[in-house]
Amino acid sequence: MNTFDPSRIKLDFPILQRTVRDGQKLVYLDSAATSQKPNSVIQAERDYYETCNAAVHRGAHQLAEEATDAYESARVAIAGFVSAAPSEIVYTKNSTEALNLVAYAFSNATALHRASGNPPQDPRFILTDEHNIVVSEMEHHANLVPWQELCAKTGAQLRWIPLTDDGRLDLASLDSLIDQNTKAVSIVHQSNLLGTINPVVAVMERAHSVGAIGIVDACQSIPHMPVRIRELGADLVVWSGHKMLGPSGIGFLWGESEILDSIPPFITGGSMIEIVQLDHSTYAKAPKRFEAGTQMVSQAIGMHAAVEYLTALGMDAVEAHEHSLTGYALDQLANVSGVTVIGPTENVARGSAISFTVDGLHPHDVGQVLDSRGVAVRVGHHCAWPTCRRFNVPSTTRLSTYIYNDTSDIDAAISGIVAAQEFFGVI
Amino acid sequence: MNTFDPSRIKLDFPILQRTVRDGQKLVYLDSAATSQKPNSVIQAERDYYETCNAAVHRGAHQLAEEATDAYESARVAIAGFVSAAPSEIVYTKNSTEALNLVAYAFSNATALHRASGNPPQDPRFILTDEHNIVVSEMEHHANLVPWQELCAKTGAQLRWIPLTDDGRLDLASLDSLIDQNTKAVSIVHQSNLLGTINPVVAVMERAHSVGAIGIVDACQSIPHMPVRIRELGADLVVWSGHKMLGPSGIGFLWGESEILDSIPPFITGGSMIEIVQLDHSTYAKAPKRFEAGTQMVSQAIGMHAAVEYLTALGMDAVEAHEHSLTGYALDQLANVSGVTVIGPTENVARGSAISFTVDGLHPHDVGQVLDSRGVAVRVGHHCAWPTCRRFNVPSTTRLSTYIYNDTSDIDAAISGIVAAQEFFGVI
Amino acid sequence: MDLNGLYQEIILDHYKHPRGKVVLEAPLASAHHVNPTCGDEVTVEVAADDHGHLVIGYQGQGCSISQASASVMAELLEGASVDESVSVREAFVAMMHSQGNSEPDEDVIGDGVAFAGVAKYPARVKCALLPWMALQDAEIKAGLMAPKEETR
Amino acid sequence: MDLNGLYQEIILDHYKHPRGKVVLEAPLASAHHVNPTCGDEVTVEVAADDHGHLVIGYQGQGCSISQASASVMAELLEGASVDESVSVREAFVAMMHSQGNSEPDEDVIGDGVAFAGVAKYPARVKCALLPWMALQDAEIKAGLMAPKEETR
Ligand SMILES: Cc1ncc(COP(=O)(O)O)c(C=O)c1O
Ligand SMILES: Cc1ncc(COP(=O)(O)O)c(C=O)c1O
Repeated sequence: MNTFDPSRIKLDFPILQRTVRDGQKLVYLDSAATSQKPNSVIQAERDYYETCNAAVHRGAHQLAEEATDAYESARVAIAGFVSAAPSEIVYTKNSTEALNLVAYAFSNATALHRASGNPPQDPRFILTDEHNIVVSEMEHHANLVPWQELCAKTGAQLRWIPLTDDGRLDLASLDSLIDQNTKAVSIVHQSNLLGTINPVVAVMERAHSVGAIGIVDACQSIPHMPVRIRELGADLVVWSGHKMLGPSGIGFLWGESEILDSIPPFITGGSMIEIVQLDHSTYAKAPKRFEAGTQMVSQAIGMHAAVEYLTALGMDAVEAHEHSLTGYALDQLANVSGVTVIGPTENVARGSAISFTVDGLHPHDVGQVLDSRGVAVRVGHHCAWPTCRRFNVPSTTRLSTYIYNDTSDIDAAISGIVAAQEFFGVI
Repeated sequence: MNTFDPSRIKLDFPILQRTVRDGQKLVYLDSAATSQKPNSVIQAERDYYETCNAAVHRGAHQLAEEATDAYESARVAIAGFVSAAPSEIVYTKNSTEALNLVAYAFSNATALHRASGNPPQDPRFILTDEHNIVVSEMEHHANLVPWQELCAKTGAQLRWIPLTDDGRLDLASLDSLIDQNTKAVSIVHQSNLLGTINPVVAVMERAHSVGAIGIVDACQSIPHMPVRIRELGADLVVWSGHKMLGPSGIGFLWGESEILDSIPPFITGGSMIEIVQLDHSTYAKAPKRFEAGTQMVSQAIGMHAAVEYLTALGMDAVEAHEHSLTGYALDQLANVSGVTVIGPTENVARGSAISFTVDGLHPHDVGQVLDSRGVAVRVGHHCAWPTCRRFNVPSTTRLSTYIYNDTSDIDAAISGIVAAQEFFGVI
Repeated sequence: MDLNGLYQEIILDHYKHPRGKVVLEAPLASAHHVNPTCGDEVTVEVAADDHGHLVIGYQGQGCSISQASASVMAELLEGASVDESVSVREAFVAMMHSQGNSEPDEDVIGDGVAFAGVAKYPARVKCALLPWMALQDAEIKAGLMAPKEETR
Repeated sequence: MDLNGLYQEIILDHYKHPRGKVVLEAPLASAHHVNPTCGDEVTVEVAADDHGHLVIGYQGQGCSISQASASVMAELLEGASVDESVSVREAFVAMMHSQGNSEPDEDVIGDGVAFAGVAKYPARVKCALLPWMALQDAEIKAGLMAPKEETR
């Protein structure tokens, strides 16, 4: 295997060759929001449109055959990337849709059950106001708001696993939080704000011990580390393509076939049916059951190229690279007076998203000074507003790395932070 | 204005230069399923990834500014294409999602109302088993199955406007079908199977006279004719990008702001919120309210190029071109013995999708013989199975044209049909 | 494209002159399968004679491939043992999933070899398999064979 | 990039030394606005003196732009008539939506001209507008002006 060389990898990403803010080199440290795309991904989409664009699973002509084949080969590759079977992978538009699909499994099953009980619904998805759903205090809004809405619709109660001061799940009360009335437990694998990597296996085990469905939000882990999906111990796992070199507009739901086939349809329409009568319909099995309408075909094909790119690098190497870069960044940040990292400061069970505040400066202003120097970071609550409140900050500045970053990018961020302190006269 | 020249237009579509089935010229007559994409659309997506890919509405850095600007400029262009205001355009992954968003407006409002009544829901969207929903017998599954599911969840009744033998809406019983208990009326503007263009204004007027929400499925009309969206008389209109030169993975919901803002959120998560607390959240106004998660940004930008391409051709010219091509195709088909057109045979209030059967031949076999000659058509029930049943056919063969087709493409299809008859020995 | 390779004479012959397209008097079980894309349907009925050999009937409507396949299957498996039907089906399914790269054994699948060319057309593979999957289902329902995971 | 063009001295000065950041004793109404992206918040309170002139107070937390904007606004509009506040706001909003291509009138918007550079940064425009939109809301709630459609 070649040694891991971000400076060579960078050459595969056209956008990283551009300059920003009057000719400065772009230092992209916002990959936790969305990653950049290598040539091969951009080219795969283009090739698709130039050679075999057609509606999939529908036509009998050669283009349709080729498009269907490319679309399904992509599923095989994406499944392989996480050691799953292709039939267990559902394409969605993003992980947010995937999490909603899961939350709607409960509200739809409950509504169908209450209305007529026909077709009969799987009791695991039927809720009453005696039941509860458990998330954590570090969830992305995508893994919080759908559950709030579910609870508002069914009367079920929402509970949160609290956090410790160093940004870890506080599991002391896990056994009382997750009880006999718990129907779903949905937890982020790696926090996009704190960087924490959670012990999802233990949480999923507790969920299963009370018969609850276990869900893992792997948006920030699958792009950054090797994941054998069954080893997470969950029933359902979601993630997004755009955070792992893929195009925008595609996300994934993985589930055991037995579970997926027990979930009532979410978005209904063409291609997900078995037989349609005027007054009622029957539905295909998963994954088709959840892929109504004309699908994101070019996006699936772009994703195929993305997982091939990552596989060629080796996910072990990606993880090792990011781990050392994270250690370097944490060390450098510790050297800047006035900087407080929100989240684990020890480089153990933590990923590469690092949130911080700077005394006397608002995160937005820090981000602006960094931007003025060509350094792209994210500021705000990072769609995890309750997590900010837990740490008594209105927002943070976050730097997040990926395969194309190296220590010089971290250095640029650090000098930007110091420049911000100087500009605003706080040091 | 230049005269409309499909042979010149064809040059803008790389895929139309390819050959199929051992070196034969590709004759693409399946645009009702999905259209092909011109260079400018493919290039727009590529440019986006190569120059300003970033998460929109979230970052403070230059890439995020540029991406947000491109994303919102696309909305302005798409809105302009149908004479709407940008704030009235919601991006979805396809029109199927858009129709589900609308159907879920009713099931979610009903569930929230029943559970707690807090926040209070708009009574227009609250259903009981006394209410009914009206569609037609020529709906695409995307405008049928979501309403079936809604009825199954709420106890409401589903009703259908029947069809005449020549494939038109039979409006004789409209006033009894749409009654005081009707809460929604959802009708296709142009049928993808029959080609019929429906008098949606009259149907929407009747819907409004009883206080029902009026919805139009414009998937097959907006790509093919000039549409000033308010002139359809509907409250909500849906259509897809991929059928009008745009990328896969993007669709649209148009609605009056007053209506959109009365609809409870559908897919929830990041970017659609106002304030998120651990136990509840408040939501942004439309269109953001319905655009949770990382969006289909490159797809919106590709769409921008698509509407610019169509605008440069002029939608009046597009409509005129297709109208004359449809007339030519109907005439030619009438000359082939054994061919029966399913749908209007008169070239009045009809679009360019033409379904037919051939005596003694199965539609699948007709399509296969056409394919063997490089002619790509669609066979099957075209996601309108109940419409097939209405006309006592298990399926049809369908040819559908667009801006890049000319009479030579129709001729190729006609000789293919005759060749199929010869091959199977039915003439 | 080689239309004759796809629609071999045997296929056209079975399509025009279907064998075994009968309704059984006392079926043990029947299975109705539909291709959700094109609406093709086939209903396969099974019974067993005194020696435990298969008695097969079917009805259907659909394209030449699905209907000829049903006819070939009915002719081939009428009077076969359940075990034979399983191994013939497995051979036929394997050929259909070979994308046209297999050397089918005429001794095993008889007229079924005519479908080798169909395996090159993914959209038609489902048509050819439709009656075979329905038969499998009917055999399971009739208690003639245990349910097992097989390629759909 | 010209950091000094964005963060003009006037802005930094108002940020560090906010004017009018007070809690009113008897406000007629108050409005709490939040920027949902970054969590910046401002609460603006209004009252009217005996002549119907505005009395303004505010509290807030957020970036230099949003907080300096609140301070500039409070200083500028304290004691103004409601009509004046409307025309000043309209001028300020127009400048912020000009993408940096306007010639703001210092006679109308006073220290507000310092925000001309901010208009070039779309992500910061919302920060600058936050307190102005809250004031408008408070004026409407207080019955000082009729609700009207204005750019958000
Ligand atoms: C009339 C009509 N409605 C709805 C749809 C569904 O569109 P999509 O598959 O893009 O969601 C289609 C196309 O497939 C259509 O032709
Ligand atoms: C942890 C986590 N969950 C969910 C999401 C939502 O992903 P998307 O916006 O692609 O739907 C994100 C990213 O925004 C995330 O970081």
